Amino acid sequence: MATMNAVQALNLALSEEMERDKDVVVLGEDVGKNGGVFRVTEGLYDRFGPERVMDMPLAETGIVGAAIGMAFYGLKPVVEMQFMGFIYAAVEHLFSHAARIRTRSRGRFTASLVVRTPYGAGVKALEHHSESAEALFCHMPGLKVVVPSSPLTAKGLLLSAIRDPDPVLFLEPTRLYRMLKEEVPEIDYTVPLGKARIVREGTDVTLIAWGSMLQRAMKAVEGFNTEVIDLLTLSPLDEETVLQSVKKTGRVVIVHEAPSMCGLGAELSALIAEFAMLHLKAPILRVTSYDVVLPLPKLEAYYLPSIEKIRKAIETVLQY
Amino acid sequence: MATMNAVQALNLALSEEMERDKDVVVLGEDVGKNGGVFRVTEGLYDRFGPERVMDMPLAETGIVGAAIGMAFYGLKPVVEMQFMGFIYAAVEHLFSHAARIRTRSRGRFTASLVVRTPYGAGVKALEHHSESAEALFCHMPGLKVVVPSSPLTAKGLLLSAIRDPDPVLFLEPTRLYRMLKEEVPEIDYTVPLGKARIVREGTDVTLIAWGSMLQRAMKAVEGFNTEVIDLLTLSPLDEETVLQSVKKTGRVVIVHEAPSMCGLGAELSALIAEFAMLHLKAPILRVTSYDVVLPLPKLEAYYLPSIEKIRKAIETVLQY
Amino acid sequence: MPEQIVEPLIKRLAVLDEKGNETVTPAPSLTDEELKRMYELLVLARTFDQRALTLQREGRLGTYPSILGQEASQLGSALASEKGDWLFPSYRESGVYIALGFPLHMLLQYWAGDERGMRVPEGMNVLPVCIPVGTQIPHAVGAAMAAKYRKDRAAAIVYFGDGGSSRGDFHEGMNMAGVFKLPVVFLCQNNQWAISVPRDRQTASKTIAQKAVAYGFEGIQVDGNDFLAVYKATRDAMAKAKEGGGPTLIECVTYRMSDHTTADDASRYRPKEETEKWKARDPLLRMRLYLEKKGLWTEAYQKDAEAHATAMVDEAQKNAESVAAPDPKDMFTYTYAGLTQRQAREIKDF
Amino acid sequence: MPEQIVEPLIKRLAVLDEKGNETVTPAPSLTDEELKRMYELLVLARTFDQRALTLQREGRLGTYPSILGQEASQLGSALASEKGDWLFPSYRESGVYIALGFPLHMLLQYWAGDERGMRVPEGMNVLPVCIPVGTQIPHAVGAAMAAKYRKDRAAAIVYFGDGGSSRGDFHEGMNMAGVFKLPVVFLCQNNQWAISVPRDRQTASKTIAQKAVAYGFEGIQVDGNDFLAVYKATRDAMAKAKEGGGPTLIECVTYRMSDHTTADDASRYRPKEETEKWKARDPLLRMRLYLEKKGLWTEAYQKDAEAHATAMVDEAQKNAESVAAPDPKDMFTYTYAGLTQRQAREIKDF
Ligand SMILES: Cc1ncc(C[n+]2csc(CCOP(=O)(O)OP(=O)(O)O)c2C)c(N)n1
Ligand SMILES: Cc1ncc(C[n+]2csc(CCOP(=O)(O)OP(=O)(O)O)c2C)c(N)n1
Ligand SMILES: [Mg+2]
Ligand SMILES: [Mg+2]
Repeated sequence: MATMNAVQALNLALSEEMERDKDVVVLGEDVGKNGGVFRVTEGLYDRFGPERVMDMPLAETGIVGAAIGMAFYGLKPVVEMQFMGFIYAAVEHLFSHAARIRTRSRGRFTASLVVRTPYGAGVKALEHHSESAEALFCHMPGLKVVVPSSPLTAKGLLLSAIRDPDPVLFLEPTRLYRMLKEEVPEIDYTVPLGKARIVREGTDVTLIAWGSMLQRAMKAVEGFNTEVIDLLTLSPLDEETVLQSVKKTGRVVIVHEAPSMCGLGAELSALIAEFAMLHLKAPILRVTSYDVVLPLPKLEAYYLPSIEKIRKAIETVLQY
Repeated sequence: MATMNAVQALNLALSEEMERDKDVVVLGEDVGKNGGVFRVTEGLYDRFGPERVMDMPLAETGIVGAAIGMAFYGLKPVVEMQFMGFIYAAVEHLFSHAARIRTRSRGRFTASLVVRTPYGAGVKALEHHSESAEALFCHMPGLKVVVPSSPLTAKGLLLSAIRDPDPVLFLEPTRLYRMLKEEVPEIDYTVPLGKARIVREGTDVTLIAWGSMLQRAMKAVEGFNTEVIDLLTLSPLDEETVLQSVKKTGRVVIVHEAPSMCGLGAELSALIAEFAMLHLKAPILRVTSYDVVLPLPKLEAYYLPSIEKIRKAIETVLQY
Repeated sequence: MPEQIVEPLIKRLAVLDEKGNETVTPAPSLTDEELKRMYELLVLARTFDQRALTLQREGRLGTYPSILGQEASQLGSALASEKGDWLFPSYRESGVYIALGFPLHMLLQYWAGDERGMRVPEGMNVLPVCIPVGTQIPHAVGAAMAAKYRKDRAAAIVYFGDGGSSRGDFHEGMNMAGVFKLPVVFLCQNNQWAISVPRDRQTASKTIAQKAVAYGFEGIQVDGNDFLAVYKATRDAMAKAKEGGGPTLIECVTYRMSDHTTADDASRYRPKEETEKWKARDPLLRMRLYLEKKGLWTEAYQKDAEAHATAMVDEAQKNAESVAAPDPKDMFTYTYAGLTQRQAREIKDF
Repeated sequence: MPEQIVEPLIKRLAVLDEKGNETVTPAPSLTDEELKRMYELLVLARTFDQRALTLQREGRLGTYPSILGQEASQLGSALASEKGDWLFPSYRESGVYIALGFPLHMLLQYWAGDERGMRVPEGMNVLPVCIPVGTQIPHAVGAAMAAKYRKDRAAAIVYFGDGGSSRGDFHEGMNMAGVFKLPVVFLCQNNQWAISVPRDRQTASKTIAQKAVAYGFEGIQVDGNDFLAVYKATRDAMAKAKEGGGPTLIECVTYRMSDHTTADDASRYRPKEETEKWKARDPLLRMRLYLEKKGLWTEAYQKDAEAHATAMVDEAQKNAESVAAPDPKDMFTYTYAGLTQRQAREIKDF
């Protein structure tokens, strides 16, 4: 067991799985000799060669489109999208093909592939390098969306994602890449898709977060008797875990980095407002970024949900 | 005043506005001689010539990208996207540029343009011809999303959309194109963006719908004392109108054609669960299509929210 | 006085002239039996296509895109594929499915709005109908990458139209195929129209074939109404692909004789004379004249071929129309490999 | 024996050799004063660029992409534009902004993470930095359509890299420009690398210039480290564009002397010798040798030019660093023309 950060844990998952399964191939921009701009694919090119670790021309539509074709053929492509801000060019292939080929062919063809991408703000990056657009992909039936929140979950979820028969969008919180270190077993373990985890038990409030916001949420709940749910898989949602917790606590705070309007927080709130309404003691609060275009670094700190704002939301629901 | 259907009303809006404002140009696939596959641009090519009614090569990314460039220059492009299922290739230009150029340039450049597209199922069409993906665009700050529900609102909203300083996605319910006829004034009137309308007053339940589902909702409420809100603009939301109604009725049913997961219904529910919770008498119900890949015509009728399902939801909330 | 550095050449291939005579290019070596089988498939494709139009008019199919006039491009290329090859059709490729022996009743079932028609039989490497124009191109490129990675002796053919060549997918896919020297054949049916947009408003290049110059591999123009030319060009390109020679772009110059689909009315935008002119270039007629010259065609043979085709299509129609209605639960079954928690709740409605 | 039907030719243009001597192509007609002004702008661009790198290392700027080695391509082309023309840069175009007289302190402000740096002065038709590779291409095409529609005597220039040529945006934009014969110049700075991906893994075509063949207009390759060649090619292409002669693709063959950006380490993937080799082709050196031969350059002149450039950049830095912090409310002010109901609630946090 070694202590490692998320970049190392993801790298380990990839190299272990490539060792185990010859069908797994990696493709993207700068994933070869350069090892990816965040070094998640470091060393894979030397170890597995250019046929399995493919530097592609700069063309996100085509990269994801080609990965889909590979998956039709029977390979298990793992695409690296350099930043989530550049995934928009690939939305058509993800929505119209990856998500639908199983339906279209009644199961004869599938698109078992993973698109990995760093996401989220807070690293003082250029425009388009800080997107948190998970809700868009959660709205499309046929896609799965997964977000680890630590090195341990990163490795276990990536292995599950690669082995999953459906297309998975795998979001890696940029801010956490090197922030936390954790013991990560160098054995084959998985964290199952579709299962949320309760990171902290509590009885007064249910706080729901994921990925980039989990650390902040954990700091914010200090001193409160708050249950914290780390979703891990955003779509399909683990509704049972959420509803069970809310029925216990009766109060809900949802934290995410995307703007509130039509974010995943809205879905969680709606789910609760339909199926746990009678257990609620307070309004359901969302703590999100503002409903504005993502600012450049000088204003970034004002944009993101702060620990203080999360604490205030908890205090507010506790007043009921 | 003439009686006309939505296609005619939209056509009238376009030709009137092109007459008034030389900066308005129309571009898209088959919008010229063919007058658009639904004939919304019929006659414009003959009247205004190929310089203003431009048949473009088959390239949705480039069409919307070019429209953005025209808007930078000072024109007011109105793009016809042939079906909403083909807009995904243009998502990057809408999200990364149309929505952000005002922020990026601190107001020096803007993207005042309209992308019109038929949307919605129920016309027994081919795959990808029945999308209802409005929620995706509502999640992106900087874009506006507008949906008429009748010939009268179609004309008035389209005129507002063209004159709006921000980029507007204008969704035309395919099913309603020729279904309803209405008196539509041949004068310059507008329906303001950002304002919902109460189509029917009531005291027991607030039913929220838009576009393609409004007619069905209106049939479903017969015999109930239900208030019906037609959103008209989906983003930015007219939160005041929604909250005011809910505070009066205490019960909510939201109807939409998209799948439930992260649909706009979730946002409405979350809005209410945060700001009108204490007035609620019942869980907030969403009546939506199922969370599955859109089926082909043979199963389409099972997919869409039926009048009966809407009625059942009303009855359910009335039980509280 | 700038220096000249690149001088690519684009060629046009034809085997038969409009009267079915061999031109300078020798015909591909095919036995009499093979030639007759191929001609019979052309007849079958046309019979099927005409039936589909009839069924649509009777309200028994949904929107349908006719292949009339494009049979040689479709069957000539698809018949040049071998078992193990992968085919990526667009939506106007009934002829490709028919060439591969795809069950005819399933084709009808699909166009009647039933996904089960596109459950491609195991072992047949053809993808379902792809509606978003051009998007199938990168898929074929990916499959070719996979074939190369697995060292399979297989190549991919991808079908698209003149309109499809305008999409970014075409560019990105072609470019990747060039960079990786992939076993893939890009088969453009330039049928002169993309709904109402004529070929010269789609691109200013003199040919579609010359677009291959941008990607460093060969592009060739072929008379797309000449079955033998299409067959030869595709067979050669597929062989080259499998030998590691990389991709080829084949432009089949052909014509969409019908409306775009049954939902379209071409008389709104297309001069009638143009269509008339192309009638003389009918691909079935040309093949028939060729067979006749070779002593392989008689009136009786034609009648037989037509009767056989009609019987097959009758049978297909009967089978398609007697299939039980799909189960609404299928919507849930095929969205993911398993049901989600939400779907498990929703499916109870049925 | 297929028939040959298309024979496009791609040419390469150079005015000066590496020693600053005129080659066969005559130099564009520029007065001595103009030549000196242009050289001084090259010096300014390099001074600015080096300062930006220093500031970044000191933590006073964010990620910054150096233009070292590409100054001739950027300034040579931008200086060939006229008032009323529209320019569409990517993210690596400090030289373009500088050529147009964009306020230097605003450039620094932008790269320090402040949107206000990209509030382009009124009357200056240059777009803000565009980060998503290639996406600026259709924008330029749209602007050219607008110029044509308005009958303005204006053309657009759009900048992108070898990497950018792989994107669908390039294809769709080029194709539309060809179809509508638009007044737009596509200026590709082929600097041999797209981060770590070398030019020959980006596309298999021998040149980027030949990609114009796919769209029916002219493509030309230019020595991108030869200021006069770039200037001449762009000026001619812009003139042609305004005369209604349609678009041109110009490939400037140049080299990215630095890391991709300050966040990159090129030693991980790029042979040192390659960079060394290109040092001899420094675009400023070449222009200097040319001026020297014309008797326009002296050591003292060089010192003056550098001192003047340094003073301007000092001033810019001072101005940039003394600007007050942006108001968080700006986030709301510029998302839409007006506040939404939700924003009106949210902005109360400030
Ligand atoms: C991405 C996309 N945009 C628009 C359409 C609507 N549409 C269907 S076919 C067609 C024209 C296609 O022309 P072409 O590629 O030449 O193929 P053809 O129909 O001639 O076979 C259009 C615009 C579509 N299916 N997909
Ligand atoms: C659409 C998109 N994909 C990926 C990136 C990340 N990225 C930034 S620059 C770059 C390489 C660009 O190479 P090239 O076009 O040759 O321009 P250069 O950097 O050499 O000037 C990449 C991959 C991006 N900015 N946009
Ligand atoms: Mg066509
Ligand atoms: Mg480059």
